[in-house]
Amino acid sequence: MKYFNIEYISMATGLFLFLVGLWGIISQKNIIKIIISFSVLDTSIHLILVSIGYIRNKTAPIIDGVVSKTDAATKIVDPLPQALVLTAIVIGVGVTALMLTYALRMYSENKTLEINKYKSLKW
Amino acid sequence: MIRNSILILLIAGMAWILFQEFSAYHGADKLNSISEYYAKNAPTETGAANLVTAIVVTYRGFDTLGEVTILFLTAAIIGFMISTGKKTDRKPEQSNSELLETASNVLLPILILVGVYIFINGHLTPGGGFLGGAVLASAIILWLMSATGPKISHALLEVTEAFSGFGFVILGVLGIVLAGGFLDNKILHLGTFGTLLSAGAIPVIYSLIGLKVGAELSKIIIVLNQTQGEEK
Amino acid sequence: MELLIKIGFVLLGLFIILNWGLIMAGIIRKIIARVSMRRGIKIYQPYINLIKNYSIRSQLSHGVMFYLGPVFRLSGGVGIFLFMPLIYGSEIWNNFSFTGDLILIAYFMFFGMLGMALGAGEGGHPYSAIGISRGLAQFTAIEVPFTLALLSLAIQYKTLSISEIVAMQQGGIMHWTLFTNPVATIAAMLSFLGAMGHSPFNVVMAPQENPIGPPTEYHGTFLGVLQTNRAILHVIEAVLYMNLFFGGASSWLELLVKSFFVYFWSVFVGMVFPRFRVDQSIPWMLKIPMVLGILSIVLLIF
Amino acid sequence: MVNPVYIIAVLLSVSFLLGLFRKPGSDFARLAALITLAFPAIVSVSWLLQFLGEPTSPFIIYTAGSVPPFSINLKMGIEEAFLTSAVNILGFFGFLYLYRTFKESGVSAVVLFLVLVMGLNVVIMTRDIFNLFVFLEITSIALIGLIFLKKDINAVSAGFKYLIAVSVISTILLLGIGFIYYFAGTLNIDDFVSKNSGAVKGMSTAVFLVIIAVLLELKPFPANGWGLDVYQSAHPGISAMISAGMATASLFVLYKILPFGAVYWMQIIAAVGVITFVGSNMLGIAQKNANRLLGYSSIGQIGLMVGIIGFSPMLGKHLWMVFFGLFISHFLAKAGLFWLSGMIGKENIKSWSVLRKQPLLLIAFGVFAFALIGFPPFPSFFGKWQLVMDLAAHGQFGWIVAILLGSMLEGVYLFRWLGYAIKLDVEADQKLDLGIEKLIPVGVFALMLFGASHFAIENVPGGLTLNLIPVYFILLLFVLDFLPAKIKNSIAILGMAYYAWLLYPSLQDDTLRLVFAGIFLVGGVLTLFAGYSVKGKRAGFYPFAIMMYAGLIGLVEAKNLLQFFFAWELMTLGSYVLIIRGKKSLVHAYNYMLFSLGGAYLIFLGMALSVAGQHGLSLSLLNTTHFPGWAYTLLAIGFLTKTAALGLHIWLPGAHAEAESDVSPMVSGILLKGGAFGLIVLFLAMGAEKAGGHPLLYALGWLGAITAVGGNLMAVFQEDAKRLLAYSSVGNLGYILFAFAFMTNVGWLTGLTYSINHFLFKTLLFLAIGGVVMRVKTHNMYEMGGLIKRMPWSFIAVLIGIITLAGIPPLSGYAGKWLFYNAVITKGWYFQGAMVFFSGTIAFLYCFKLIYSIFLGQEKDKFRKVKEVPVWYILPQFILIIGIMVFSARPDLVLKPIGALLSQAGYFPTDPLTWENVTASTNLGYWSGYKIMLVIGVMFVTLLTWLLVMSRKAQKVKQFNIVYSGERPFTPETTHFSHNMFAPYYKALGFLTIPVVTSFWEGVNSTAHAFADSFRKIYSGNGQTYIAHILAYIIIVYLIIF
Repeated sequence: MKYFNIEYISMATGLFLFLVGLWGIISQKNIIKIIISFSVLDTSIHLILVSIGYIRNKTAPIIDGVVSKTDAATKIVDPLPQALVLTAIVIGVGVTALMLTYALRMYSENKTLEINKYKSLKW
Repeated sequence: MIRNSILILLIAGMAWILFQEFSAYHGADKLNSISEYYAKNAPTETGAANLVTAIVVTYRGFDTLGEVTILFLTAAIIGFMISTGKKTDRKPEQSNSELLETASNVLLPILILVGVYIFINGHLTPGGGFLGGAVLASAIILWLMSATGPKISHALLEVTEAFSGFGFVILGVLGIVLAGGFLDNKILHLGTFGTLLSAGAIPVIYSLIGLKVGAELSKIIIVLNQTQGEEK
Repeated sequence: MELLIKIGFVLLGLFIILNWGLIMAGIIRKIIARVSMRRGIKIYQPYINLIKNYSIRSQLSHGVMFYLGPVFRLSGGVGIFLFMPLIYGSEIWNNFSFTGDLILIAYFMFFGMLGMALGAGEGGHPYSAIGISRGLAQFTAIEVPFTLALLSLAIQYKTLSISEIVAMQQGGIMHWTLFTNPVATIAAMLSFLGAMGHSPFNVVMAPQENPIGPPTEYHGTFLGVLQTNRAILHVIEAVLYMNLFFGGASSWLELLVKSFFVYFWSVFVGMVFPRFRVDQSIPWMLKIPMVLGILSIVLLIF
Repeated sequence: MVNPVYIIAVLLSVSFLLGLFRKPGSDFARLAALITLAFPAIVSVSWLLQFLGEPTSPFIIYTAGSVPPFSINLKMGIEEAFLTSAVNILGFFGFLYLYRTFKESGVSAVVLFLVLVMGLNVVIMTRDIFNLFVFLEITSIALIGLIFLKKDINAVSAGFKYLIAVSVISTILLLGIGFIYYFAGTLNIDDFVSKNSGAVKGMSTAVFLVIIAVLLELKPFPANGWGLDVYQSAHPGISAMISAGMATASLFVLYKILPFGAVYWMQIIAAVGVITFVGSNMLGIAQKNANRLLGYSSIGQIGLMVGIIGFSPMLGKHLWMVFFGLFISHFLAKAGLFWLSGMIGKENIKSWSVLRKQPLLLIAFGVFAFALIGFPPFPSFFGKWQLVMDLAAHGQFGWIVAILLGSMLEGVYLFRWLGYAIKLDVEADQKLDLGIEKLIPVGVFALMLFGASHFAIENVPGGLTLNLIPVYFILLLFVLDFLPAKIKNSIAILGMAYYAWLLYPSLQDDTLRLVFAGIFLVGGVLTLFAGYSVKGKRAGFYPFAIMMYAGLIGLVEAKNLLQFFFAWELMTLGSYVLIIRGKKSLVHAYNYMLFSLGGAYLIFLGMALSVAGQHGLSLSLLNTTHFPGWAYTLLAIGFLTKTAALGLHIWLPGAHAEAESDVSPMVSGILLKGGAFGLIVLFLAMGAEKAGGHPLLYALGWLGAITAVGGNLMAVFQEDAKRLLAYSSVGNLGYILFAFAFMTNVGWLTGLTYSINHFLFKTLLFLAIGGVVMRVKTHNMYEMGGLIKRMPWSFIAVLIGIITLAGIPPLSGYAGKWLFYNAVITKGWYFQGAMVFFSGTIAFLYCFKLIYSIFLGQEKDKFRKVKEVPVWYILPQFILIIGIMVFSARPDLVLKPIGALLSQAGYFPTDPLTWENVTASTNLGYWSGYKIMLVIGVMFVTLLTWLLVMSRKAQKVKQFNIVYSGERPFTPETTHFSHNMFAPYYKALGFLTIPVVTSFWEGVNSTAHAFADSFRKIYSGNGQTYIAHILAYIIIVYLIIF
């Protein structure tokens, strides 16, 4: 039953988390909760990327005792997605921090975190 | 009620789209052409044992420059937005527990040491500039929480921040001048594979990145920390 | 040289027409009086009026346009006369009709009206303006059936030249448009009623304005000029209809007789029917006569 | 050449280092940043120049000493060079614009701005899809930071909504990128395209995710509320960066990743773009807030460019020309407009009237607005032109209609806005923020538009055939606008005279065109004479007057469709500005513009239809078109908007009546002939004789007749002298339309005679009445009266005018009537003919009302002192009178050659009209203008002398010396019978003048606004709703594609 292989599980989880994140973003009224949902969304992407890079029973892409320069090609998982994830994580951190800051400002202005209280601009 | 059902509908729709991907997904059993190229040539080309590092710092170094910039931006924006609040030099509301005080005194140097170790060895072992930087930042947090010892000098942070970033760019430019292109690490000698002083400019760049990340994160923390007590 | 002769004959013709106009006016007035059980004026009364007016000393002018008004008016009348062929087949009695055709006459009628309107306008009397506005308003409607009739003739005879139209009606009474194209004729004769300004279309000169309208602003010589014009105009319009619908005239006698009866038709109707208000006369004109006009064309096309 | 990577290096390192100068308001940081921003601009421009110089292969920037696809690489081709130049120039001036703002905000904002520009550069240049993602994030984040330049809660909340939306979008983008890597095994765009494996199912979905994400970055309608909020609340300087800079980058991203998708994606993208264009502009018409309106407009324009990218397979090698045309206009104009709104600092569009304090800024506003709509000579005109032509070539008429509809809607709000700025009075408390650092960017961008125009003209097919001499003359007049009016007037007159002299040889033997050229140029000079009586500068009058005449004469000269449409739009533009100069002209000029715009687009569509499936642009294509029915109908309706046929006439009366005294004759006597000439071109194209029985012509004939009656009837009931003349123009144009619709030799002679006459007498009348109105300061005829004593010359002019108008012999009006009858009878359109005759008699009523109420009747006390109108009005009038006299006496001079031309040139072979010397005769009848005149003249003189003899000593009497049944009137007012003169006539026929048409158009207008107002409620202002919109949009598009 291939679907019990680790990569399927992680991929499925990633996609599921993606939906969870989206759901949170569009359903939660509280801005902080929205931000949390966003980081769930973000994480789900990381998970997906990693599982994209995974190759069945291969090891980390580092040349050391286990993996030698010569047979690296046959022994390691795909290093590129990992590099991407690294970048993605940092970006996610930045964006989340930014959102929190905005939330902070909005709260200090209107003393509320209900997203639907901020509808002064419309139409 | 109607609203919720609509939202559920939307999520269902997205689920359908994602399911297309999942149904098309079938793991992988061998490297694709590009990663195979990395596996074969990266060690020799860059001299880095950690292929991820090799990719992050050289092949996709441009992305890395970008993400450093993003951290920098975030820090700048947060500073920009929060600094409009009043500058409170934080006074601890209540004096911290004995435990924290002593523990931090012990831990701080070690944390810093670990952080530096991580990013200096980024090209050999797992980890690298970002992890190292994060560890440094955590050290700063500890420092902030336990108000012992000298205060953190903003000037130092900013100088580090500025010059680490600047240095990164300069190294990149040197790549054009001395070697094969922007952010080429062969501006320094590749050295013997697997030793600390190898992989050309990678350790240097990664250290700069580490410092930069550490500085940015701590700056964010410090600034956010200033707002503490405002909201009460 | 022959131009001088021509002019000589034209003036002679004008003189005849003028006198006939005056006499006819007298006769008509007499008839009207008798119909309404009055003794009426003498036949030659119009001559007396004319002479009297021309010989009145005192003359008042309200300004240049006022002064020019009668000139325009008379030019209108005389002009139509000049462009009108009188006697069929005679080179000398068709005046200057070579310069233009039916359309010319149809449009030259406006000339006199305009001049009169402007002159009376400068007179500054509000009732003059009222009279004019009514006259013009009514005129627009009156012209419609007439035009339709003209078009119908043009279709029938393939020409707009009066002389040719007359020529085509020669050879027996049955060739008259009256019989070849009766519908158009009726339409035209109905609009003729309006054109002559007798009841029921004489609200323009209706009594309550009449004693203080243009004819009283214009007195003396001016009035004389206007009367001269009226005498000429009535006859010449009758001649126009005669030419178009009643086979024209091959001799002066025929002309006099026919024009009399054509003119009399309007008087006759006028005696019988009461007066229209403008807002009644216009719709009326745009009902029966116009429909007849259209009908006449339709009949010719299909 | 400097390696473009230095742009990034420099910008980044400077922004890193600037972190050291934290002290708020440190001038050094700002100055350094400004200088730094000059560097990328110079570099990219130098690259652009090199590529323009000689087309070399693009320059690839490798990183990490390795080659793609293993390492990231950037590309600097001509497209990149152009776009980066645009972005960097915008960066420099945008920074300059914000220079003072940055003083308060401190150095962080400066840094953000530098990074923003850097990011945009990379986004444009990079060829790696993940790198693309990273730097898109950078630009978005930098922008979000900059939104905070305005610290109010609106900006903050808008920023948050934006942030959430962008994050969701970029997450989806990242998801797509991940799977693309999974399926294709590469991240490099070129590599991917080379080994495109779109066949795989998951692959196409992945590509879909990427493309939809990029599309969403471009704010497609209706999933774009978050964008609107930011446009509205952010600092205008930043909105400019978003609208111009960010859009530029994102558009190019779309262009780059497009080859991923299969071909049928193009349709989808085109649809997304065009729907956005139409929808956004639709909602825009109900918008009153300046910045938000600009937001709507930006989104619309960007949508149009997305559409263009979607159409790229059809555009082929024209793609870049079209894109350039529309892009550069949007880029420059929108940035400029946002900057302007920043200087005004008020939200409501009505407060833009403050621009009048600074005429140069007003001109800039005008330039931007016209460039956005796509008027010549701006690039967007040529872009739209080529776009529509190419779409037509592929039979995509539905898209063309949609695009034109969108442009029309855009015109609705832009011209309302421009009108407000020009006409509304300035609010007292309001002031403009005129920093030099703000003026420079606006000015530079306005000027750059003209440079861009030049570039566009050179590149559009057929652009080089355009005759630009008049355009340069117009520009010259703009430059000389500081001179006093009299000098400019002389320059204008000399210029036109000289041009006429240049033109004459080329038209010598084409009498048909010669006549109209004469009407336009001679008429132009004559009407300009009146301008000498104006004191002061009369700023901004002459360029537009000349523009109108240039357009008109361009119509005559036009050999191909582009020239024709170019001239047409030029004419519209010029006349619009002339009309709006009138005191009460705001709404009338607006109506005029809307109808003209609609008409122009119908013409445009008609041209597109006629070109479709043929090569070239020559006018003769109209003749051989594959869709005659549609093309002819559309063109005809288009031209009828200018000739104000009944149903399309409601703009005319106001526009002509409220215009300045010497403008009315221009727009009435002369401008209307532009439409008439358009009809001529059309009818000739329809193939003369063989089109005789064309149903369209039959319909037009009836329309002409009805218009004649309607127009004249409405004129009768006017109390406003100029309105009366305006309505009479409607009627007269009805005649002309009717006559040309005959499509017979005589018919056309009639039409031309009418045209010439209408030019002569309507110019004459409008000059005379305009002069009178100028003296008595009222339009109401019943307030005047008895002016003949004060203004005898004007009286004579009007008298001659109305005699000609009424077609009374001996004047030339009669020539028209006579020809008309021959035409009617030969053609057999009796009933229409009778109607037109009826309208002729109606004309008689208002002729009398006009001259009587003004010049005759009772003189009013307040006007006893008025002087005769200035000689500069009288002079052209009498030149015109001479013209009338000559034309009346010797019509053969004009009509003979034209008749000959019509028959010989093969338009109408049979020429029933024969001339022996001056007597014209058909087989129906004959007429000899010269002799008639002679007879009448002699007779008139004789009778006059006779009367003079009879009454030698007529004595002048006082005004009130009239018989009044024993009483004398006390005031002239009570004695002047003028007001509501034709009341009984109204009782009889007034029911024909109920304004159904007006109410119809008002209905259309209010419906559109109501719709827009209700539909825009979807932008609830709730950030989550916007996210929901985005998701729904993704799903719907997905379902459409798969």
